[in-house]
Amino acid sequence: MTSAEFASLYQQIILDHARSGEGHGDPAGFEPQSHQINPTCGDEITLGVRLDDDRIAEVRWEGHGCTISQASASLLTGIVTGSTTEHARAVIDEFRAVMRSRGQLELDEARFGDAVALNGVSRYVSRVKCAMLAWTALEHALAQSEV
Amino acid sequence: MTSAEFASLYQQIILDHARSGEGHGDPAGFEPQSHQINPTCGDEITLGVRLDDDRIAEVRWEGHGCTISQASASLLTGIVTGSTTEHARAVIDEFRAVMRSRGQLELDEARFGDAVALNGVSRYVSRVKCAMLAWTALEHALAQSEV
Amino acid sequence: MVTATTSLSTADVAAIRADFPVLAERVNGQPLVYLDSAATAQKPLQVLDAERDFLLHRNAAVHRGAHTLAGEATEEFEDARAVVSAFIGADADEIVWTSNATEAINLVAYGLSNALTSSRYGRLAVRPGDEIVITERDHHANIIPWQQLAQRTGATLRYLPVDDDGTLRMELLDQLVTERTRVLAFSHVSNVTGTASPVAELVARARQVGALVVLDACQAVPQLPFNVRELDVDFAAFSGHKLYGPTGVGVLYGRRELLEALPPFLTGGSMITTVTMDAAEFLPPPQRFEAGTEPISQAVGLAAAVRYLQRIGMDRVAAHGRELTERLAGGLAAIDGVRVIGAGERVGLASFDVAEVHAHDVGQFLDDRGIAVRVGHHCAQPLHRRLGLAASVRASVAVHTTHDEVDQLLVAVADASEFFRGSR
Amino acid sequence: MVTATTSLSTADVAAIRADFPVLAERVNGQPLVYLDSAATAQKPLQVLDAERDFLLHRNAAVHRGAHTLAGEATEEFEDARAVVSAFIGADADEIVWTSNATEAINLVAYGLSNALTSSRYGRLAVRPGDEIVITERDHHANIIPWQQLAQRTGATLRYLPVDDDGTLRMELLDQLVTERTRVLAFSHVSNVTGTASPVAELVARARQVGALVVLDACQAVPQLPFNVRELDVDFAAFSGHKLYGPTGVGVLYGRRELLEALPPFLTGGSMITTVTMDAAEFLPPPQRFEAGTEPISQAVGLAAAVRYLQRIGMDRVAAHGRELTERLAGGLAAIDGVRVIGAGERVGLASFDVAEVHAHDVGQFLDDRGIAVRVGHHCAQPLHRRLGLAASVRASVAVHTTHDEVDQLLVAVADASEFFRGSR
Ligand SMILES: Cc1ncc(COP(=O)(O)O)c(C=O)c1O
Ligand SMILES: Cc1ncc(COP(=O)(O)O)c(C=O)c1O
Repeated sequence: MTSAEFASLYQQIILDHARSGEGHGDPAGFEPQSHQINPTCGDEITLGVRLDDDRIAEVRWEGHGCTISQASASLLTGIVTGSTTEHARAVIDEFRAVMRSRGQLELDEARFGDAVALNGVSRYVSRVKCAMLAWTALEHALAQSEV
Repeated sequence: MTSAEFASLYQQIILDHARSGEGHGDPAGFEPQSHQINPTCGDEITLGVRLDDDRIAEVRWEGHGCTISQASASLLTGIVTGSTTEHARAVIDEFRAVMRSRGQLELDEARFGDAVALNGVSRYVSRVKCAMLAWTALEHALAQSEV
Repeated sequence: MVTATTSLSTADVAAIRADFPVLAERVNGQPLVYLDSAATAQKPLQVLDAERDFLLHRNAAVHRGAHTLAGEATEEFEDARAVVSAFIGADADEIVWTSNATEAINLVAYGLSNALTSSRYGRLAVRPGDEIVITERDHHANIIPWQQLAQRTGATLRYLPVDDDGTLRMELLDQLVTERTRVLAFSHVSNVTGTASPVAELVARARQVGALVVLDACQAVPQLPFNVRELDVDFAAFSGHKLYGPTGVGVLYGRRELLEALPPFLTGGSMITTVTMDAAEFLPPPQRFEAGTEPISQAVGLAAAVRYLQRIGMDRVAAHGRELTERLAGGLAAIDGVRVIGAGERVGLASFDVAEVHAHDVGQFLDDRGIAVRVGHHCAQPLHRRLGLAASVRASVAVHTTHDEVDQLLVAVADASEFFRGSR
Repeated sequence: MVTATTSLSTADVAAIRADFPVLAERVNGQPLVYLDSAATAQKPLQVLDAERDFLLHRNAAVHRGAHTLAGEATEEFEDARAVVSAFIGADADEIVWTSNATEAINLVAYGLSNALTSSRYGRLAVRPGDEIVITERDHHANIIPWQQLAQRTGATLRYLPVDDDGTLRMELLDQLVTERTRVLAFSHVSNVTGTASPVAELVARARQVGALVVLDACQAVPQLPFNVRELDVDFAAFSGHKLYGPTGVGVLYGRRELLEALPPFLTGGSMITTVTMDAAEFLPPPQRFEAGTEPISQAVGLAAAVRYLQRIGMDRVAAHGRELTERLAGGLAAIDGVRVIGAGERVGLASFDVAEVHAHDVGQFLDDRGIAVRVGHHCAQPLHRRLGLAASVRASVAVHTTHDEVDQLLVAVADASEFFRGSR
């Protein structure tokens, strides 16, 4: 009863990640932190990072949002935990480029793993912000630690 | 080289009145007075009345404006001088009704005399304000004397 | 004696639908079911044609030119004002064209602070110690302009709270609206609950204390016979684009003596009598409030939309809306896990929450079936927060909506709930 | 090396005219000669078609909805922003949609006083003792908003005077624009004289003293290649309807860091992040300045107008305009009793006075021959007063204007002079 596009947007892996929520929890004490809002729907995330030199030792976030935004936060956590902040920034840029490509670009499986399940989002302009929410929060958090 | 409509708007009698300007002169000392502006073109008139009980003994006006507005002031002066203020008010109302009628109504020759030459104006929406300028000034002046 | 108003028949609606060609198109392979008219309405061909015809044959600057086209354009533009003002029971010089309802409300709010610095228009000035009262269920367009007015003037902003189902707590009215209240602003029909405010009671209290009544009529005018004299409000605002007309045009109604007492807001050409380098003298309303070149063809388009509704008859439009909204709200309430927001009769729309499923996900599921609804906070964050929600789903009906479309929505919502909750 | 730009050939103009069907119509039995584009331009079919196509197939509320139509509408709307901003050399997030140029200038003027009551946006606030400088030949839209700003804030308004032919008295610039000057606002091309201001000199002086430059670009953008970075202005305003686009839409360009520092003007939906009953947090520019439902289809129409001009090429548009305006101004000056206002090269228009004949009468005479010109003070009373005139006649050219049309005007003006002066 649902179309192929819908099925590709809401793949099982997305539904699973939205439920399991890797990194989900109170980020109190995590520094740097960032709070982001999606102004259209009021969805929010507070995401904190524990750094170990230039490495992201741990990511913790909480908030509320749709399946896409929750799954995206969970997938992000898996991807960047343990990586250098420099790598994380590159990954965020790449993710944004793909999301904004209106279906023209695809995420690289080597770098994004399961998160390639988010590829379908880029065809839904109004959902790009949902997928970007956690990534923008991480970007802002890391920007604070730069100084 | 000009159309019949144009010729009816700019009849010789209008051109003559615009030049002769019955009542034209400095209204200093005339009370009541009113100053009116046509905001589109900046045309102005200051019109004063000398009353003799409830009769309009004399009308005096000055200002600058197009042929239609100048001729209209001149024709107005001829019509209302010597009449009662009540009659003048009725004549103003009638004149306005005709001017705003978009060519549907005509001025009554018995009451308006030569001013029937202004009939053509009502077909030119943007010129109605020109023709009305002096009449509005007289209306405002008379309204002041009512109190 | 009240006679039951006939609604629109199936044949009527079918004929109306032919005026909205987009309704015959497909979205995601499914016929479009447009249930988002409360956000913006689709425009009938009559509106598109009127605007195009104007632009093809009579386009010119209005109130400024002396040439033939300018005269014709001015006439048609002012005819539009006459049509739209008559539609709401106002005189032609009591409506001001704005760009939308938001700007209309801002015009009043800025006018009340501009009155402070203008000796000629001091009467309406809002000052420190004065109070402005709004409601907790207002649209942001009827909240933030008043917050800003309070900030500019030192006045205090208060609000009438709602109870757990979004109903105004009228028992608090007398205590909130007092002699200090200068403005009482509220929406006629809530764009979230779809329920109407008790306008008569609110107006009566405002009259007792001498407060101005500003009515946000955005959701009422497209759905109900609407008359500013019967409602006895001081100002009313609505948008063209929700009334089957173009974007870029809105309407502020103002009672004549109040528009006369209000200082200008936007300033520039076409609203003055005399300008020197030091000062300007302003025209009477409505021109005083219409600075610069107007939304000319948009006003013409809006008048065509109003004529379109008048041909159908607002009584029948309202009856049709009532039927559909009852079916909609009743049907939603009957779906397991669905909470319909608000209580009482709804006008043209219903918003709801599906337990454990985010509004965005529901919306996406519906979109996959060609059903367009609105998801989010609908520019009413305070109300959503009060109701314990971040976002909701809103379905709204229009003259072209069929019973069958409502039923399609109901089935799809049940399926969406099943899909997302089943997968948990 | 400067290569001479080719202008439009007779064949080019003939092809362009086919896009403007009104030009084939008759007025008072004569073919329409539309020389009033500086008031409002006629719109090519490409613009009407783009707007209608959007409304028929993709109409929806933008930035709000999650359904397919809303997504498509948002994309097209934001594409329009990209097209129009690129056209003036700005980034997409540096232009704000307004309802017209007048509102764009008001937005800046109100922003500068709103900054006073907003702790977060205090940097740009205009205060007592500050000065605002405009020019004596500005349009009311670039005079009255600044008078009002001065009135709201206690700042002082000064102006750069013109000499007897309407030229800015640049020798007074340094003395008028000082360390106290916060804003220097002026028109790029005068809508009365048609002459351009020495923008580079004015901007240089503003930079020396740290004043903001606000450019009224209404008459420049339709006639000249226009680039905000090359001009190095802080803000620029223009209207869609003079650029062959719809009414109801205008553009404010603002340098990114200034838009970021400017507090909101109109407030309401779609410009916030968080709203409580007490306070609101605002989105970054341009959304912060776009409250409520945008002029959506109008922005789409304006983008189509810009694409239309880009296909012709602004260099050629400018060359064509230059040719015609030279012929126009030269021809008028050669008519006995005609005084052409202003001195120097004119851009797109010329205004004139016929000795002893009122502008309204000249306009009516021309209209009788199907020639549409503007008569009056053209929203520039101070300049007219300075030049000893109450009103003047203005003829303006467009991409569709022919040399022959200019010649028809010249003959008709000579005949009008003869008709009215002969009768004296
Ligand atoms: C130089 C100039 N500035 C401002 C304006 C105002 O434009 P609008 O009426 O479209 O706001 C105009 C046109 O009327 C103009 O020519
Ligand atoms: C109740 C209500 N008020 C105000 C508005 C604002 O209307 P607009 O965005 O057209 O200014 C809306 C619609 O968004 C509304 O539903």
